[in-house]
Amino acid sequence: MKAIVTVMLKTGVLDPQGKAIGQALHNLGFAGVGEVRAGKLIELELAETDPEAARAQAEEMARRLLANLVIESFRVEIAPLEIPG
Amino acid sequence: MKAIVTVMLKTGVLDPQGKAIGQALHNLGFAGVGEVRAGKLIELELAETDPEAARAQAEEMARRLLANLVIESFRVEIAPLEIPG
Amino acid sequence: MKAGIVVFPGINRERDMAIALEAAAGHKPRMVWHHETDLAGLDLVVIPGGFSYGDYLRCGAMAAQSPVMGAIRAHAARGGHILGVCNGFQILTEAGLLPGALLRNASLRFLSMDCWLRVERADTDFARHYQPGAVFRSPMAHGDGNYFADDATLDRLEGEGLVAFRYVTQEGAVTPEANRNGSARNIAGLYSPNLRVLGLMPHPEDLVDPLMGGTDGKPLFDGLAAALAA
Amino acid sequence: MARDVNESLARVFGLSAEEYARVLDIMGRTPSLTELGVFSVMWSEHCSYKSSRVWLKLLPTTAPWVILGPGENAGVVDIGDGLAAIFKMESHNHPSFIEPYQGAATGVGGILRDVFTMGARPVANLNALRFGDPALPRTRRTIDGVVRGIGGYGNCVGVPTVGGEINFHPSYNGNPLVNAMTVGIAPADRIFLSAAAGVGNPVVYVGSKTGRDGIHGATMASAEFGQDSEEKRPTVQVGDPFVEKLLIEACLELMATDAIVAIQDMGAAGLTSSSVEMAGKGDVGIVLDLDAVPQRETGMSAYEMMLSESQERMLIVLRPDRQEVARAIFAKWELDFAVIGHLTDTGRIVVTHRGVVEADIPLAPLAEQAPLYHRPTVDTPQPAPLGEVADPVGLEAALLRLLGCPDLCSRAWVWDQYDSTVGGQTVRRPGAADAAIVRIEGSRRALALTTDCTPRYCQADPEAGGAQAVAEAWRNITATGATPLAITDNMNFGNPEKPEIMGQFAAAIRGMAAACVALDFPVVSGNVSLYNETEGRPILPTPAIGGLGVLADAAASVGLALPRDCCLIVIGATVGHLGQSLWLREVAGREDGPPPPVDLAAERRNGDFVRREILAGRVRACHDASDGGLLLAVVEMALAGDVGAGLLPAPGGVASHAFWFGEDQGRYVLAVQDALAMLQAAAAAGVPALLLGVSGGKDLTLPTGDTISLARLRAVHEQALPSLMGG
Ligand SMILES: Nc1ncnc2c1ncn2[C@@H]1O[C@H](COP(=O)(O)OP(=O)(O)O)[C@@H](O)[C@H]1O
Ligand SMILES: [Mg+2]
Repeated sequence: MKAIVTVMLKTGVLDPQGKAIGQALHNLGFAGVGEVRAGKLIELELAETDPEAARAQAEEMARRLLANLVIESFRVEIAPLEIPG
Repeated sequence: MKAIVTVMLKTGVLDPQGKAIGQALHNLGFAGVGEVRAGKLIELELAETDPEAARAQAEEMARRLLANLVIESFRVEIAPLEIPG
Repeated sequence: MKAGIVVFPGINRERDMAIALEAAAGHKPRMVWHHETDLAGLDLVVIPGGFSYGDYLRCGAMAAQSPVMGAIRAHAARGGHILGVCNGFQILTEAGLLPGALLRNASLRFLSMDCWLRVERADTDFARHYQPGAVFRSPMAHGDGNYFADDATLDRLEGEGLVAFRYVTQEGAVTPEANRNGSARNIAGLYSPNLRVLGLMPHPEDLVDPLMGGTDGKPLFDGLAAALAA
Repeated sequence: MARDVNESLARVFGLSAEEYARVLDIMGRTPSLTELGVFSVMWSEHCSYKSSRVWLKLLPTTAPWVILGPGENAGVVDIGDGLAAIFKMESHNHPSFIEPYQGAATGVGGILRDVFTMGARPVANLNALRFGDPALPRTRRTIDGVVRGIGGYGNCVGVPTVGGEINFHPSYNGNPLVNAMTVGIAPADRIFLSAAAGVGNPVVYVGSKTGRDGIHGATMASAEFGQDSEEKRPTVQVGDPFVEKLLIEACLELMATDAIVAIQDMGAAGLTSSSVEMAGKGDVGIVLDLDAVPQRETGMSAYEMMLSESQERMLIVLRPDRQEVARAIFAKWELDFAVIGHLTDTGRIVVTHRGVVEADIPLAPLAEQAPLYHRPTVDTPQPAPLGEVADPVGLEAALLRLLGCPDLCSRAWVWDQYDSTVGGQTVRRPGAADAAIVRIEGSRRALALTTDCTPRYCQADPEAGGAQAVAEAWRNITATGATPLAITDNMNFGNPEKPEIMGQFAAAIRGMAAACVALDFPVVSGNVSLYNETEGRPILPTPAIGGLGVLADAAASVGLALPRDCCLIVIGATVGHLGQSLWLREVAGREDGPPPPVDLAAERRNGDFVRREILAGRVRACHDASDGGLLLAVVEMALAGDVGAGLLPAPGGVASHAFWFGEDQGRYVLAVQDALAMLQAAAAAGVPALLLGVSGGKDLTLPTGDTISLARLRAVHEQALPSLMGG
């Protein structure tokens, strides 16, 4: 399976990147941009073929390595491996 | 609307971060992890209420600032703004 | 030589650069605020190192979009000289004034140390005070100095002789060990096709005084001053 | 947030029953939640120094060159040419355990603000770090995060990180120490202070917006870690070095005008401590309107805003007629600027929010009746003498083991991640000399900077250890040729409510004070971090010292790189003291005995002699002999210069291993061309000196005749830390 782990700063935690991007978009003349938040996305190819087992595995990876739970939260999505081409 | 811009390195561009994550997962004892790719995710709150217009705007932002098309590709998803709570 | 140093918010090596330029030219360079749009009268525009806009998102990405860039493009178009060092190099690639991109160092760590650079050609206004093939020492300090371009671009750069400097051993050999950040083909610096725009990652401006451990970087500034002497 | 304020809530806030009773007494009523918050942070150990103050008074703080001692945001010394050096060290221990990257990064940011708030451009950062057992994965994660955080912040703000120190010991497993030091330069006659003045003057907030970051950080920094430390996590603050850089430039630009009456950074306890301290020091009152505070989050309460520790913020009292000048400067740097209050003549702090008075506290009793404890002390028992310790392995094996041990191996892996050259004034970078040398831009003058402490000595004998830490800082500055001027300190200890810990603290202060007096090396600033314990187990007592010296001419300094064709001479007496030495721990597997005694008169005599010889141009390289003893000092010099050395046998009367690995104090290894002249000069000055060997070649030849190539030594020395950290 393919697991996509999205890691974002918890709400309330200062996001200097998001702030700076918002400011830059504003300077570029884009109007109507509210809050901007920056996060990470990690795509994993997993040998595991059962979606639920794959999700459990990816969540465990997120908890142990991919996300810093002190300041970040994460979300896992599971998708079938695409055939490259 | 809310726009979620996902920015990934193009295939063929070396992704040392993805590689390092893969190695670290392996060291932590996770088996069956194939390729790992690391990317960025930018969430934007847009005043624009029309989904297609919002998408066009976010794509323009991605082309001009959020992604460097020499090395990166991007994808835009549009979702309704959640009511906070 | 009338030099201007562009100051974006977050730039932090503008003072180092001013000292090196003043020593070479005999007078202080002009400091150019990022909102300025008129660079008339400048021979050389320098984009120094630092963390413009915090290097958030991508190094140099936000600076490359700022108002002064229009003037810098115009300066390039009229054949003016441009030197981009470190963040300046990143900004030049983000702005499309030099090809390729600077990725995260292969080690994923900030690298602050001296490196050795080989002068790939000495017939330019930047390198004229070095011997061709000379090896000189330079401090470097960056997290994203891993030069990337696709093979076709790299072949073209090599073919057109646009590689300015390469990371080498002290003896001048192009090896993986000498290439700490993982740059494609050990590229440390690049010229534009007209040889008037130079981007490089290391900091020759921090090695222009024997007290700081050497003067290996000084010929670059002296050469420029000689070439651009009014 | 509608919580009843009572004694049990006060306890949750870290106030004791007596302290809460005193609050009731001062207020004459039950305080509001916001008021309770103000009292709890102002009376926390971190802000009030309630356990340490009585002892800190013993430290000497004056000298003709001291412009300002402790009491302001940082200490100020005169460095000549009309310039002042402003410097301080501060801990961020607890936050760095919870979130190593952000904890260390915001530690750097905080100490930078303490320095530039006084009008100085920061020119150098240093960091003194203590970690647990490096074999533990948790320790390695902490090291990695802390080093990245220090680099991430310092590199981005463009202040070179030029030095520091790192020790390892299992006592730091659950409580690493991250002590950050900043040094800045300002015109001596333009120092900015924090005492507010001028009733009616506007109080202005600048920098970043306020969020719910680190609420109750100051009390957390004063709390012992227990099982529940994981739950204290949401108080983590995130730093924004980009904004800090803008803030530095904007503040310095404003300081070039005459707009500022008083200025103070918002550090621990944010808006509370900055406003209370500014008004309190100036004997005025202050009114704050929280609706005007720039806010990052919605719906923040008065309590949250007053206690938020959001980073990169400053509070300024302005001349009213200069408000628009100031506003324009902060607009140019794209920073928030808001008038949030004004000074009054009431002697009270009054905080309003949404039309409600949320706090109204008399300032004088808040400061004057702050708790002050004379906590009981118990002296650390004198360690038993060590006696003879036989050499189990021989010189060569011991050398290789020591050279690669965590406490002695090369720190290049660390400093390679720190930008040490930005600014273009770094004359001697990390690893190049005993103290970093940073020239003052546009001048020949330079500063010499170091941090030092040997916690295992302090554990065995806190008084000797306190003296040793000061002496080593003085020695490291001296070894470059610079004149030591003053120190900042960072007292990291366990729970002060335990008499043994308070005894360590008191003894360390006594030792430091004696050394400061003997060496003319006063304390001008400092910081205390207590409750460094995990589940009741304290850290080694760690009074970290940050030293500053000055060189009239940067070109006169020497480094430690050994040149070829020199003689190696040790200055200072070698009796072969092995108690508490690294040889004893790493080779003999013991951690006992007394630490080496510190003879302050000899220290002074030896150092003054060495400095004089360096400035006379008769010394090619110099390195103090400290951790690991003489042989380590010689090998570090050889590796730095890439030049070998041949060593003579130890003189009679001292066992070879004790001679080469003993850690006697007050010693320097010099590389000189004329050995005879140096030995004679030393004799004339009444200073012990001994020829150790000669330099040259690419090998180290031990007195036993064994030869080890520099390449082999280098591999052991330089690969240890990277391989520990996994590349
Ligand atoms: N955390 C650190 N950051 C930067 N430099 C460091 C750090 N730790 C050690 N260093 C540098 O490594 C060198 C050796 O440190 P140390 O062994 O403590 O020296 P000494 O024993 O002479 O005081 C010094 O130049 C010191 O500044
Ligand atoms: Mg030291």
